[in-house]
Amino acid sequence: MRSFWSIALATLTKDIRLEWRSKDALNAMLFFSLLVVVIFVFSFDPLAEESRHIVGGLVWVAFLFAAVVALNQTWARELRNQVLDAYRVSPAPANALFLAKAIGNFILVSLLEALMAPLFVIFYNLRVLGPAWQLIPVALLGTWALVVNGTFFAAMSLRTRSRELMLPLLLFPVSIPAVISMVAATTSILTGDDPAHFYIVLLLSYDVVFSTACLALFETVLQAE
Amino acid sequence: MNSIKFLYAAYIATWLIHGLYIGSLVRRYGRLRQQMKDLGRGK
Amino acid sequence: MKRAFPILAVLTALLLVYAFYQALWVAPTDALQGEVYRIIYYHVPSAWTAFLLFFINFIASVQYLANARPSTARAARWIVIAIGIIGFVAPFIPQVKQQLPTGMYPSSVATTFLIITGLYFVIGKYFVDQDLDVLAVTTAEVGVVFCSIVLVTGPIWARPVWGIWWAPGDIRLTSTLVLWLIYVSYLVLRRFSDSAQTQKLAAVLAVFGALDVPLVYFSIWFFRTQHPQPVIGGGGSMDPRMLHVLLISWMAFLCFAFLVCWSRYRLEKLSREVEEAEALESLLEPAGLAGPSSAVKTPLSRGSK
Amino acid sequence: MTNPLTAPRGAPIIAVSNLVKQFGRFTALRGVNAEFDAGKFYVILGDNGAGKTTLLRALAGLTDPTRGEISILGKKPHEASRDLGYMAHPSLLYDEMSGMENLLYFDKLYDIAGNSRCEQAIQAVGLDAELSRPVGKYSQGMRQRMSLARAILHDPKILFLDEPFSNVDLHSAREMVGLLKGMRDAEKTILVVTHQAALLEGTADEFVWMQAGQIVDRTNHLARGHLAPGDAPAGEP
Repeated sequence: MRSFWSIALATLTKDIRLEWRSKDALNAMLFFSLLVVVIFVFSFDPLAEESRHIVGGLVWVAFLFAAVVALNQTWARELRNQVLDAYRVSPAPANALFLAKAIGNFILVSLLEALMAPLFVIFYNLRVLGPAWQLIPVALLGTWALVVNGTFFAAMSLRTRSRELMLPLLLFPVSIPAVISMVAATTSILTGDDPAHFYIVLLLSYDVVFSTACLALFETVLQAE
Repeated sequence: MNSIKFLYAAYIATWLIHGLYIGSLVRRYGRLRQQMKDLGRGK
Repeated sequence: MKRAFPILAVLTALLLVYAFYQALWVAPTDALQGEVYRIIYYHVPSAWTAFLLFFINFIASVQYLANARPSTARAARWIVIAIGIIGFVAPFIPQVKQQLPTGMYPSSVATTFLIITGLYFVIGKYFVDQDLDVLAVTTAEVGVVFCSIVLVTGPIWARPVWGIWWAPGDIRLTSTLVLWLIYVSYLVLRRFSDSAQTQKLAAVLAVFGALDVPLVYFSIWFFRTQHPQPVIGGGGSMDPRMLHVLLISWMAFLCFAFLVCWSRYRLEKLSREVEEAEALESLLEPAGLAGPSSAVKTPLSRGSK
Repeated sequence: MTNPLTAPRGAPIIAVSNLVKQFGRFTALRGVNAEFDAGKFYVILGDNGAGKTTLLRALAGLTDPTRGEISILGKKPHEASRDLGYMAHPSLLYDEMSGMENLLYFDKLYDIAGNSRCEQAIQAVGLDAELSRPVGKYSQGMRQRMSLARAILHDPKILFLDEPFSNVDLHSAREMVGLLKGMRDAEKTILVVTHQAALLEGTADEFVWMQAGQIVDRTNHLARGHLAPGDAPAGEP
């Protein structure tokens, strides 16, 4: 058990270090999310009165796009020089690798969101009418929901032809309840019309269910060559 | 009543979809039979 | 077995014609919706059939994954038994009984759980190893066909009755759409997989999809439904004659689905045998090499007729 | 010299029976049967596409065979992972990290903490542990040696090496051979897949000849004394 955590931690620090050394990818990703925001702003009139009602959806769809691009890169590093094989021949548990990757992606996607969210606020002149602090659990739980399944399905799509295309095809259908929950929660917090508790609980149960499933089944996916 | 058209449309659509699927099954069976023949010839 | 298929096909055709006649001429006209309501005799049975097929897909996938190791297979068996017992007993406990929605009887809930447990063991008895995977492909594909019919007939019904093709907040149609998307992505994965272990990957995805279903349902539930009350066990507003026709129609479609599944299952089995034979052929290709040729029997002897 | 097939020096440590691996219609292994004894140095030879790499990957537990059994120390390859060292044709290292950083990471996967073990491994392959250059900037020979250091990091009983000398200059290759010889003398079992078998003449205990997915011959010398029944002359350099 101790080795599980130390392996996960070692993998995570290794990934962060590598990400930091090849800052190009990180910078490109940041620029990409900036572009997504700008495209959205041009596509949906930010001055419209009812922008508060639609912006919850816009923000999460933008996050989803940025997340998919980021997630597609996760395993690319492990495929170069086939380093993944070095992990697979070792006695290290597959879950530890998965957990480290998921946490790494969570940090990366959160970073992108932290860049994008203020831009949305500025462009759409947002003012929160509901309890604003609730946006934090919604953002954290929602991001984890996207990232945990995203990391899993990105590993699964390694075993397919045209893997970059496969990730959204696998991820989006399963993510629909999570997307509905985070959009609805964000909208109800922004407008202050309804309480968002139900959706936060739903997101939490989504996270718990799929984190468990991912950790339990990742070995099958990793070893399926 | 105009809505009767919708009723017909729904029933026709149902059998159209079933028909298409069964057609695809028949086509796949045909292709399989061809493959089996090739297999016998290859030897 | 060979002769059973045409006999069953004739019976199914008769049953479908009978159900068609019942649906169009015998069932009474709905007071509010008029004749167009008769779409439900195709829409609802297709939905039930699709759900049943997806459920079988889930069971087959779980069993396929669990059977990888004896220990997990045993664990899965005990978990299923536990679920069956809890589901059978719990509805009769007064506190739980009160929680049940109106029109849902404890006995029917208990029976459902019994059937679910039974299904797991029946499938486990008659399908082993790769056959479980064949069953999973079959039910997913045929399920998607029936699900497509639900999604096509639903809006055709909604247009004249509600005045709109699609109500985004409608829980049942929308969750059916999500279900359809999940199983289409399942079929896409099977098609695109490069792995020698496609079956395992597909089974994993099937489990994910099944876990998603209750979450989909609850997430849309909060949007408030525009759909009429559930047809069975929901308020009991339905004319018993209508229910009668609905059940006849469901029987007919179940038989039809069974036939289609049977053909699809045989097709999959045959094509796997052909693949295996082709693989063996390539195994034996370079003549002169001392190989396992003498020990190899072509598996096609059964399927070639 | 005695025939190793009749008079094994050690007990069989790896047993392969009827191993078949197919990728769709392509057959990589068509019924491999072999035993490999403890403490011996084997060289696997054969043309491209003879199934050498696939055999090695199956032995390392990286690819599941279509049919057949593999037993390593009486266990399945996965369960024996602590006793296996695997070196592939690609380096299996992160290009952006230095050799030491790489090894420190892989160290954790085997649950053996400590810089000293990594330093030992790096010194064993004749590199400098202080080298801070990222592996991506190494020369090919250095990278191969670092890759070997990764494979021997956890001091495995059995080593599977896939093309360890490819793109390595003759001098470095000779050094690596010397290193492997030392490990064989330390009772390790070594299986090497290579095209440069001449380097290992005199070092290896046995040459295993593969052709079209089967083992066709096993000899003590690089020159094949006899041909297997029904076998065409090998196109090996």
